[in-house]
Amino acid sequence: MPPQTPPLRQNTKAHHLELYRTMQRIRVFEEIAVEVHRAGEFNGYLHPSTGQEAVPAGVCANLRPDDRLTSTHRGHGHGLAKGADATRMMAELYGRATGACGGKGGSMHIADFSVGMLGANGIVAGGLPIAVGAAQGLKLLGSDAVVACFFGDGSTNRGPFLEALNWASLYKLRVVFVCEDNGFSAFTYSDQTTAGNGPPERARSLGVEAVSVDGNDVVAVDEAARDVIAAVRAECRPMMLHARTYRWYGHTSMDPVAYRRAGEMEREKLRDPLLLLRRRLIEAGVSEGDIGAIDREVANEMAAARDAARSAPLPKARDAYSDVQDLGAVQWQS
Amino acid sequence: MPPQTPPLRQNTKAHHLELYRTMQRIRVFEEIAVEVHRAGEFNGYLHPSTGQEAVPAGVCANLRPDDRLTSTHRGHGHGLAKGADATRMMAELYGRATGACGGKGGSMHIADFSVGMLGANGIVAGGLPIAVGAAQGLKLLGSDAVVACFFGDGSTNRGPFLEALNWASLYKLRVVFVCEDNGFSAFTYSDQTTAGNGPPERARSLGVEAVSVDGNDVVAVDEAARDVIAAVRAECRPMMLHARTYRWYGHTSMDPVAYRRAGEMEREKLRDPLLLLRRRLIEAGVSEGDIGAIDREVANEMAAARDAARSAPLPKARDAYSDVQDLGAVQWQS
Amino acid sequence: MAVMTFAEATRRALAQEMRRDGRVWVLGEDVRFGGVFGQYAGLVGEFGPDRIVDTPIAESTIMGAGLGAALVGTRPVIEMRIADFVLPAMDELVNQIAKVRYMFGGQARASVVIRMPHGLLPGSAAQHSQTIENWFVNVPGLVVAAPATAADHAGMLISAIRSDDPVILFEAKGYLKQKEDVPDDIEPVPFGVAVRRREGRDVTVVTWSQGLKPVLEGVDAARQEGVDAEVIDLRSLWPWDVEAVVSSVERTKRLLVVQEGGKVGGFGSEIIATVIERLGPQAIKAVRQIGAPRIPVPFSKPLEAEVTLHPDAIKAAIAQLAKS
Amino acid sequence: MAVMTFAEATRRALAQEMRRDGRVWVLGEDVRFGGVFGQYAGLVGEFGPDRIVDTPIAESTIMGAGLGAALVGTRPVIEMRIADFVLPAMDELVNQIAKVRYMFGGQARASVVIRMPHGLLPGSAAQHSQTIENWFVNVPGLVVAAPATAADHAGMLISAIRSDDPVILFEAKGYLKQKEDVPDDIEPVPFGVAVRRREGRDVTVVTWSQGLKPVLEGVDAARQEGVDAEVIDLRSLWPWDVEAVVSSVERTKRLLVVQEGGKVGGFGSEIIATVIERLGPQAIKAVRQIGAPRIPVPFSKPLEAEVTLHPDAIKAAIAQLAKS
Ligand SMILES: Cc1ncc(C[n+]2csc(CCOP(=O)(O)OP(=O)(O)O)c2C)c(N)n1
Ligand SMILES: Cc1ncc(C[n+]2csc(CCOP(=O)(O)OP(=O)(O)O)c2C)c(N)n1
Ligand SMILES: [Mg+2]
Ligand SMILES: [Mg+2]
Repeated sequence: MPPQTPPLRQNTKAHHLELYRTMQRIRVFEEIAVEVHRAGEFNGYLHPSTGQEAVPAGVCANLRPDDRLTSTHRGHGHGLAKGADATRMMAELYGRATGACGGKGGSMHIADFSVGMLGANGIVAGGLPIAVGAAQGLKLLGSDAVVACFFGDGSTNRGPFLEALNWASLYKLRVVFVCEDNGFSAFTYSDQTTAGNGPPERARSLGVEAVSVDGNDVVAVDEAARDVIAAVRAECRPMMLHARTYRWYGHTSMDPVAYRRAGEMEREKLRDPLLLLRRRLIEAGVSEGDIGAIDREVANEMAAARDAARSAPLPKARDAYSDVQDLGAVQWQS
Repeated sequence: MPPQTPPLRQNTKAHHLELYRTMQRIRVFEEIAVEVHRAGEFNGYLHPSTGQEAVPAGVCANLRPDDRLTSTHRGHGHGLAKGADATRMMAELYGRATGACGGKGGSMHIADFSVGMLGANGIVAGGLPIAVGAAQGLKLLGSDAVVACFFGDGSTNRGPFLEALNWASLYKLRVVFVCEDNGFSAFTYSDQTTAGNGPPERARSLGVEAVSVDGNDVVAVDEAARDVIAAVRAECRPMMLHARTYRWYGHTSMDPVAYRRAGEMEREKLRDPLLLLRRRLIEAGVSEGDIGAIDREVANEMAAARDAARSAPLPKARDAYSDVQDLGAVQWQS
Repeated sequence: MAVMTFAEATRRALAQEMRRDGRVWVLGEDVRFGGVFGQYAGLVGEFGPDRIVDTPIAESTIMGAGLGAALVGTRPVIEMRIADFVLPAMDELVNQIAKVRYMFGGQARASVVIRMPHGLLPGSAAQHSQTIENWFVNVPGLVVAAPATAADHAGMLISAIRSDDPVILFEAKGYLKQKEDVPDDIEPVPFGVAVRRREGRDVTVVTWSQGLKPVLEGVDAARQEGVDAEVIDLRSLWPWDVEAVVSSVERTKRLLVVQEGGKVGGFGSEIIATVIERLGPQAIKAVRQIGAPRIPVPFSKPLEAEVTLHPDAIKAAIAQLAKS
Repeated sequence: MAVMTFAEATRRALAQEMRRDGRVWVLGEDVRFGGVFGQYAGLVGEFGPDRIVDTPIAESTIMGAGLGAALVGTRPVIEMRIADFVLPAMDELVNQIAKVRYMFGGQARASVVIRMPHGLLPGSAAQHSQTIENWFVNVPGLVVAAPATAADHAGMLISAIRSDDPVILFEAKGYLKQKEDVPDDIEPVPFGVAVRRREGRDVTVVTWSQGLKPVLEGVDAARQEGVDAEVIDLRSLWPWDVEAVVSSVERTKRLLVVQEGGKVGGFGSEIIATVIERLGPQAIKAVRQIGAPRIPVPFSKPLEAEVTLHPDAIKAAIAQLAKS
């Protein structure tokens, strides 16, 4: 065990089962979403994070309810792990009036401000400047809340990455920059478009300490995140948590990943974060039955979310005109 | 002497006198420009590079005529050192028809494509993406020409810095990123807005090797640039040359620099690049008379440039309508 | 003539130009993969990775590097993926590309093509659906094209590549995977020349890009009811064919502008203002404009319908104009 | 009443609001120094460096961080230095700030003020002189103000800070160091309410921002020659006071729009199109628009004069309109 490993939680097993539940919830939510999306139950873009569940699960287990989170286009896991309601999220994918955004956003713009989830983002690296500003605002207000800023490896090639890390470092802001390094930038391998030695070195060059972790090992992510978030909160400074992981589906649910390197998926399946944790739990003496119980609960929860979304009402045409702006809003005409 | 110092030039003395001449030309050009600008002979912004002359002089001494250069808002030195005609440059400051840009650009947009000077830029960091694209184009065309990309320390906080360095590194482009680190970002000390350990470390994190040099010592700049440019050209890869220097005037010619730290200017005057080289030349046996002869020639050249600019014709109103675009150009109506 | 998708038509046009001129090359995200609409499918095989260049996700530098490469004499085709992603590249496009020739007194030419699929593609929501052509019409130095047919997409891409001016090519995102007839030899299509898609004497309907299909439907329906509307497909917005519009309105005395993008601050207002200034208000009987209301593009279908052009509404507007 | 520069008037307004509400703060380059026009002079002394925040040169993040800070309940004033520098921040402004409330179904408010000094300041050339208000009028979610007097600059800054909507405040760059009367107690100035700066019955002249001074000169000169023009200073472009303009044109039957920025694709066309649609062409006798030709702003004086508003030309246009 590396020396920086924190003392075990009071009830490690229960905690790990919670991590398992979070990951399983993300997994099943997205499997259902992909299935119904492919079946044409709703349209738009759907970016599944299947295979990457350990990162949001491990990080968000260490966030307080008043901590904030900024997300990406691949944001279902971030929302669920931060505590957003699956039913309202699924309804949003379906564009329902009961959706988290009343149907105005869809998958790519899911947000749940009630749990500090400040929104998915259709713009790569779009969340980085927002995250540092949120942390700056919180600091000004005297809060010690942390902002977890999730972003992909591909987004480290956009300018806002540099600007935001420099910013957080300069003003000593409580931001955890969580790099979900899944190896892909849409339909291209990130190593074909990225120079240098990776995100941690970029972070350090901007004065941001960086920690790397196996992003498929939720226990490792959890423990690293615990340290990182504690340091960020106590020392009031940003840090990066760099998590190597892998994207199972294509860039979108419709992408057959014809460009995937041979043998890669097979290898990666063996490193399924759920598989790894399940094995560990069993080794630690958790029964198949306890795990199966969680699986069943999650299956029921997500099936219910889907059914609720299916039967929920669509918004009315007039709703298109609300929440644009107060001054100068155009009115709905039937 | 550090081990990487290259063998002396065939005629070091003559070469150093040429460096002296280049620096003196920049110095006198800008002193005149500041004087006549303050006297109201033309308007607009004027950003003098006085105190920083060693960087363009030392770098451009190692560029071929077909090498290209991108510049900044503080670009007089870059133009002169790359071989642009002082008379046409001065006329541009005056907005004359005979100016390098026919009066359309002024100081902030001086360019001389005939010597590979691809333009000053009113946008901080604006030149970086252009430089890497120019290098990519040259590579595609089969040329081994190098692009010298000048930029200030303040611009390393803008996103294009990261994007362009990643880009050059990725495609193995012949770009020398010349960071003119004068300590200021307009009216603010750069250290107040910049985190991390400086531009070289940022460069390295993007796979770009970086060399630091005393930017007030033109001989050091010249020798470092010789190595760097040779490596860039031969090995077809980007490098950074980071030159520490100091800005004597304010951000613009009108800025009294009320914010300057006490004692700083006095200390820096002792590190005047012209003073340093003059001392070195004298130590090497060059006579005061030889140096004085250069000073007189330069004084005459620049006074003549000013006089020519003063008496040159202004453009005609109709000229405002040329060089906008071929298709859909609006026509001049008297 | 052959039937093919819009994307395929532009792919052929591009390949043709790349064969003709070795200085032409492409830079953008995922272009080796074939581009998000298949516009580049297979081109890397023929032209190699130095001319079909996969870039980092770095729109500012995609745009700015395109300019730099043009300044040394190559002819870059800059792929923006969708128009919304030009927002991080506005400095490079507006402050640099549009102005270098002018600022430098004619020394530089920014001979680039900027491909921007734009407009509605169902379910794409607020950040992936924007139609912002009029901003670029407002920017001196730029040519702005917005074709509506597959043949025009291909032909205008050729003209854009050959043009020494920077050309923005707004491609109709919703049409790129649809099929139409395209000539076997793709000819350059000029900028600033509109096409009359229907003749008529009662009302002049002006549109472009994704306005065309709903307009034709609406106009044909109106014709059934005895109103003959003339349809002018502008094809390019700068330069635009003022004469074609003015001479039609002179005859019909009634003008309807139909655009998919937002009506407020859109190019439709530019057309109306120009025609009014040219002909004088008294020469015209009635003017109307149809365009999206001033709301972001929402995700959910019944909401999205509010920013979608409906042939019925167009037909109704034609009928109403014809009566006034 | 006291006489002071525009910059000083806004400085006082801002200080007043910062005293009133501890959540209001400023971020931008060189603001501790006092800002490039002195709009922030001395404020760091009163409010400290955590509320008058000097930022890196990083417009994208200045804009985006302002949004983030608003999302957690502070009220940032985002200083862009000059409008041209918003170009690197367009994504954060248009894709994020303008849309968060809508995309997230009302959960978020982007209560920010974006200060953008714009327009001509002699000798500033192509990249430091742009007037691009109409782009933002085109963007749902944004309020766009463009005042012309010192009192309106100050009063609208107060309204902008208090507004829950994101407000773009285009400040008249060329006026910021000029002096005018400003009330001792600066009151909020509402958006969407125009002011009649001259009464007249022959021609309606609509303008805003740096259009106002040359318009008043031209109108006063026309009055000497017997033509009475009414001058409407819009003050804000979205919302804008359609009723004020329409009711004036209903009376005068003649409309002249004067804007400093480019006429092609500018807000002037929006005004004309709106009035024509509202009143019908037949209710109007003549319409004209004055604005800059579609060329970048050049440096040299005789060239710059071509994009500058001249009172003589305005007077001549008024006289011509009155005759038609
Ligand atoms: C500014 C911008 N450019 C391009 C895109 C298109 N796009 C969406 S996701 C994506 C890949 C992002 O890669 P990464 O950041 O690694 O996230 P991942 O998809 O791997 O989770 C791209 C190119 C976009 N949404 N925004
Ligand atoms: C994008 C952008 N932001 C702000 C400015 C205003 N500005 C001009 S020069 C400058 C300082 C640049 O500092 P640095 O890059 O170090 O160059 P230096 O002036 O020191 O030579 C600033 C902020 C600008 N021109 N462009
Ligand atoms: Mg990725
Ligand atoms: Mg500097």
